[in-house]
Amino acid sequence: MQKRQVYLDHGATSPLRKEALEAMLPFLQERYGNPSSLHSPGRKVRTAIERAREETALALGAEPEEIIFTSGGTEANNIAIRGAAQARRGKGHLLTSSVEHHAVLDVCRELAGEGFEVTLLPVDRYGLVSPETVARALKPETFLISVMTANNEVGTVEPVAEIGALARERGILFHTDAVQAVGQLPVDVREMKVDLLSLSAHKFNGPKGVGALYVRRDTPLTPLYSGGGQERQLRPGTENVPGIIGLARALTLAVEELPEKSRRLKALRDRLIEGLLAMGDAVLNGHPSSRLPGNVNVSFNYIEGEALLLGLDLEGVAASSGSACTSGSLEPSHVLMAMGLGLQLARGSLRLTLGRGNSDGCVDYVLAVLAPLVDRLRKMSALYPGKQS
Amino acid sequence: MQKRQVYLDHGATSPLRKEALEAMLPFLQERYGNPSSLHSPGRKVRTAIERAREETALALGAEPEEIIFTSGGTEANNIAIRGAAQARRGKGHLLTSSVEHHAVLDVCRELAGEGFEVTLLPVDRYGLVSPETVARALKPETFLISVMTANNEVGTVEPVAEIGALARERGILFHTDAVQAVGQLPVDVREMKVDLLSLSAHKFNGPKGVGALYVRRDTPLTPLYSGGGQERQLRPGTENVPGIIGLARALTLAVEELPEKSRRLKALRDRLIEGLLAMGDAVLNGHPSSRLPGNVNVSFNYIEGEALLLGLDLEGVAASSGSACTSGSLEPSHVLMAMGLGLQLARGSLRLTLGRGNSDGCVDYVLAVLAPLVDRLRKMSALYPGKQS
Amino acid sequence: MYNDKVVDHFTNPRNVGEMPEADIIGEAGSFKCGDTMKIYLKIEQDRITGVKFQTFGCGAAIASSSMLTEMVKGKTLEEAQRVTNEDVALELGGLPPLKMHCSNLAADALKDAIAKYRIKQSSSRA
Amino acid sequence: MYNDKVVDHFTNPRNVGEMPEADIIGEAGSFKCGDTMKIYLKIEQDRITGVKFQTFGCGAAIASSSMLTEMVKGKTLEEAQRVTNEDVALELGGLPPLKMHCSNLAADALKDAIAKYRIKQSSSRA
Ligand SMILES: Cc1ncc(COP(=O)(O)O)c(C=O)c1O
Ligand SMILES: Cc1ncc(COP(=O)(O)O)c(C=O)c1O
Repeated sequence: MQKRQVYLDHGATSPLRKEALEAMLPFLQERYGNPSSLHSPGRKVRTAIERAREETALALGAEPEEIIFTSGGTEANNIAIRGAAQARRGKGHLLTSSVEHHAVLDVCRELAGEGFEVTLLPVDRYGLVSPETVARALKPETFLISVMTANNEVGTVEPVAEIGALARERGILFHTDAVQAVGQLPVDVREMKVDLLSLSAHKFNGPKGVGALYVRRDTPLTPLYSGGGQERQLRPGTENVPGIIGLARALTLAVEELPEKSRRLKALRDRLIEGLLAMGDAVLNGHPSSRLPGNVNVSFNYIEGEALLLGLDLEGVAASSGSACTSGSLEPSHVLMAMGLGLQLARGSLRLTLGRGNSDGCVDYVLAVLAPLVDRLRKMSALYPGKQS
Repeated sequence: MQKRQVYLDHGATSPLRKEALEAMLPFLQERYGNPSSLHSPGRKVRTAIERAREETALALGAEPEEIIFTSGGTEANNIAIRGAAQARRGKGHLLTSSVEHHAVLDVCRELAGEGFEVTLLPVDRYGLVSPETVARALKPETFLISVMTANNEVGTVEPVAEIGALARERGILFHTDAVQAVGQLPVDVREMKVDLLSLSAHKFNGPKGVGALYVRRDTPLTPLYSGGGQERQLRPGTENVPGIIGLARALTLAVEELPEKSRRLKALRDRLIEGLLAMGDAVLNGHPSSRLPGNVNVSFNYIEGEALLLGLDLEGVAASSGSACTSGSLEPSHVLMAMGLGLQLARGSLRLTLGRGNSDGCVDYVLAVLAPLVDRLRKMSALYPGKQS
Repeated sequence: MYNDKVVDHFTNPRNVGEMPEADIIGEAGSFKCGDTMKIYLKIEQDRITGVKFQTFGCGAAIASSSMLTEMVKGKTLEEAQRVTNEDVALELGGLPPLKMHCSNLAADALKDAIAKYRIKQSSSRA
Repeated sequence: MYNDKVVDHFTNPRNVGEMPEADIIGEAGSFKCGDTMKIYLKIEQDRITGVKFQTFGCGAAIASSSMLTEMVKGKTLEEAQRVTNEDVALELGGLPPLKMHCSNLAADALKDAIAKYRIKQSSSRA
């Protein structure tokens, strides 16, 4: 079998698509004006940014004034959560799920340290947050709920529209980290009834270092940075012009291609899952059906995830793992632990995330290189009881 | 005279240089891995980022571990000042100058609102902060001094090394906003005795949306954002990889070319100043000699700056002004007012900032189109007493 | 920023300059932003037969001044007085929101001129 | 991340597998991160004449296990006992700082085996 390069880590980041790069190039070359400048080179760039804002809004079912561009998903999450907390007079109660990305979880943890009350919602074995659990956790002083649209590790798609509806009814702000969802699922801010929604361009074949935050009209938000008045003062500083242009282009195309892409990825995903589970002593992590089209997450018993990852890397396959050893920390993925996986299974998780460039051939290749690797690692594992027959 | 396009607003932003774009392109194309990923596409990008960090450090006389990449100058200033303030137990006293960029001034103003004591240092008529004034303003509870390396409006170069020396002696943190200085002046963090230094790539022919903060070893700094552990947790989030690569390349080249560029710009600058002052009833703003090589700032009596700017724009010249009307606010530039200019002169200021692409021809052209414009605007001015003879 | 019509009135302002033979001179200034305008009127039988202006101000202020002078030329004082800054902005095809206040200048100077003229008339009649 | 030597020991680990005829089996596990190793020793006259291992752990843990077995093969128990995790990491040409703790596993399992062997010896002699 010939060695190939197969990128199966689109959940970490995805290649910038040609159309987005092409849209960016003029702004990396002759259209270099500062959008805040009054002269015509500046005004032309301002026009382009405002057009990008309209495109972004359109793709999300929002109004242009409701979009602010950020330097990525992490910044969008920080501005949303800390900004909403600081806009409150006094402290209050917020709730989030135990499977959020660190850029949400750590902000909440810090707010807790500052005197806010924070509830970490439990999830079921599939990583699902139930709207009933949310409802039960509410208090009179709850001002914010933050639950991600789809989980980055296990791909579970959360019932955000239901949570949004219950938040809206009670006048509680609702933020969703849609970084993994945008470009893979239909995302409509009105249907989801969100007040704040974060996205990051590099997850949908846009450029790295740029994201956006949807801020519903009249949502109280205190800016975290001071400076120029850019992005309605919520994100001051000279705009990342090429990044913003690239984001809008990539997003528009991703939304256009969504139905077709989703169908295609789901087919690949399901075939991949089937092949992995067929290797035996393996379990699927995350929800079997309420799941991102491109996400595969499987735990192999008796094997450590980083070893799998390294083995795959040597065969040209880029993957990711919830193993503690991949992050240099001692604890394995908080997501897998919150879902109730044992330490060993949590350490044996392998995440394969599919994207635009992947084909049936990629799936075949991964399965072909993974089978002997799993076999080899099992045979050398101190935990392996031997082939069950 | 043939109409040309002459860009004289390098203080606002500068064109991305070809070499920087070329260095970025692989990272906008095939080298798309996430530097935090363990697989080889990710590790290759990590290596490139760490090389960029070394180059950046080298250009500033710093160590690689002392550089954190940010999304621009505004973010670097916010992290430096607010981060240093929040790292303190309890409040304290900080001082800054009254001619700082908004990204410094507004952070200090907000800290004042939160209970910190803030001293705004006055400047002389040239915009200079004197080290003696700094020394006099110090208090036992002073923990931070922030004075910019060079002013963005009037180009005055501040005595940062002296201020740094007196801060270091007393164990007070010293931050300098070097956004305008880097690439125009020699900047060496050890000689300047700074603990924190901000820069922004788009001011020295690098890309927009990326900057850096020098953080001297052991400087206490509380991160403003939470999330992944990137940039030593001081700036979490997936890195703007192409931006960082472009920043390092542009910075390295800018430092290499500095002596030659500085000599060239100074000659252009001085000829331009001379030509402008020759139009009569005009004064130079900023220091006559302690001045950025590329900065020209002149106030024309009886004329409003935005009108000048608009007139120049119609002739293809991109310029900037400290006029209130250019910013949509009612107050003219806080810098010019702090220097003691009258309202009318402050409103009549014109900033022309030279850069790599400018030549003698540009200077000739601007002078040629400006003379009749000044004349025309004066003649229609309600304030003009008529030609003095 | 500015539309073509505004730019045209800025670049080629109509009725610009002093008018030594003016019957009355109106003035307005924005205390806050420092804009200043003088309007010179020639008036015959309560009708504006001649108008000139001088303005210190931004592009919007200059264009508004120019447009207002065009709008009121030939009008009776009664009619002219009813011209508002919104009318001027509208006639210019719109001004950026942040610049709307600059168009006050011209309407204010005109009102000042008319008021002064009326006082002058009534005192000369008295 | 890992150098070529580490990768080689991960990809082609030496002395991997069970050893039914082992004189003693040592074990070590990291309570915190869950890594686990078994080391099988064949010992003749206080000298290691045969060694095998099984490891559940990351790349660094596997490579360290493999390297350690190579390093101690043929050594006396006395000599083998002096091998530290730093020695193993050094012999591997270095490990990433965050991965140094993974190399403890192998040295710990070996020490466990030797200790058990000594106890077994002294009890059989007694
Ligand atoms: C769910 C989720 N939220 C937030 C982020 C952070 O986005 P970024 O790295 O662009 O700041 C990521 C990606 O890393 C993510 O998967
Ligand atoms: C002195 C100074 N500081 C800070 C900034 C802000 O930099 P940026 O716009 O890259 O955030 C600028 C430029 O606008 C500046 O001139």
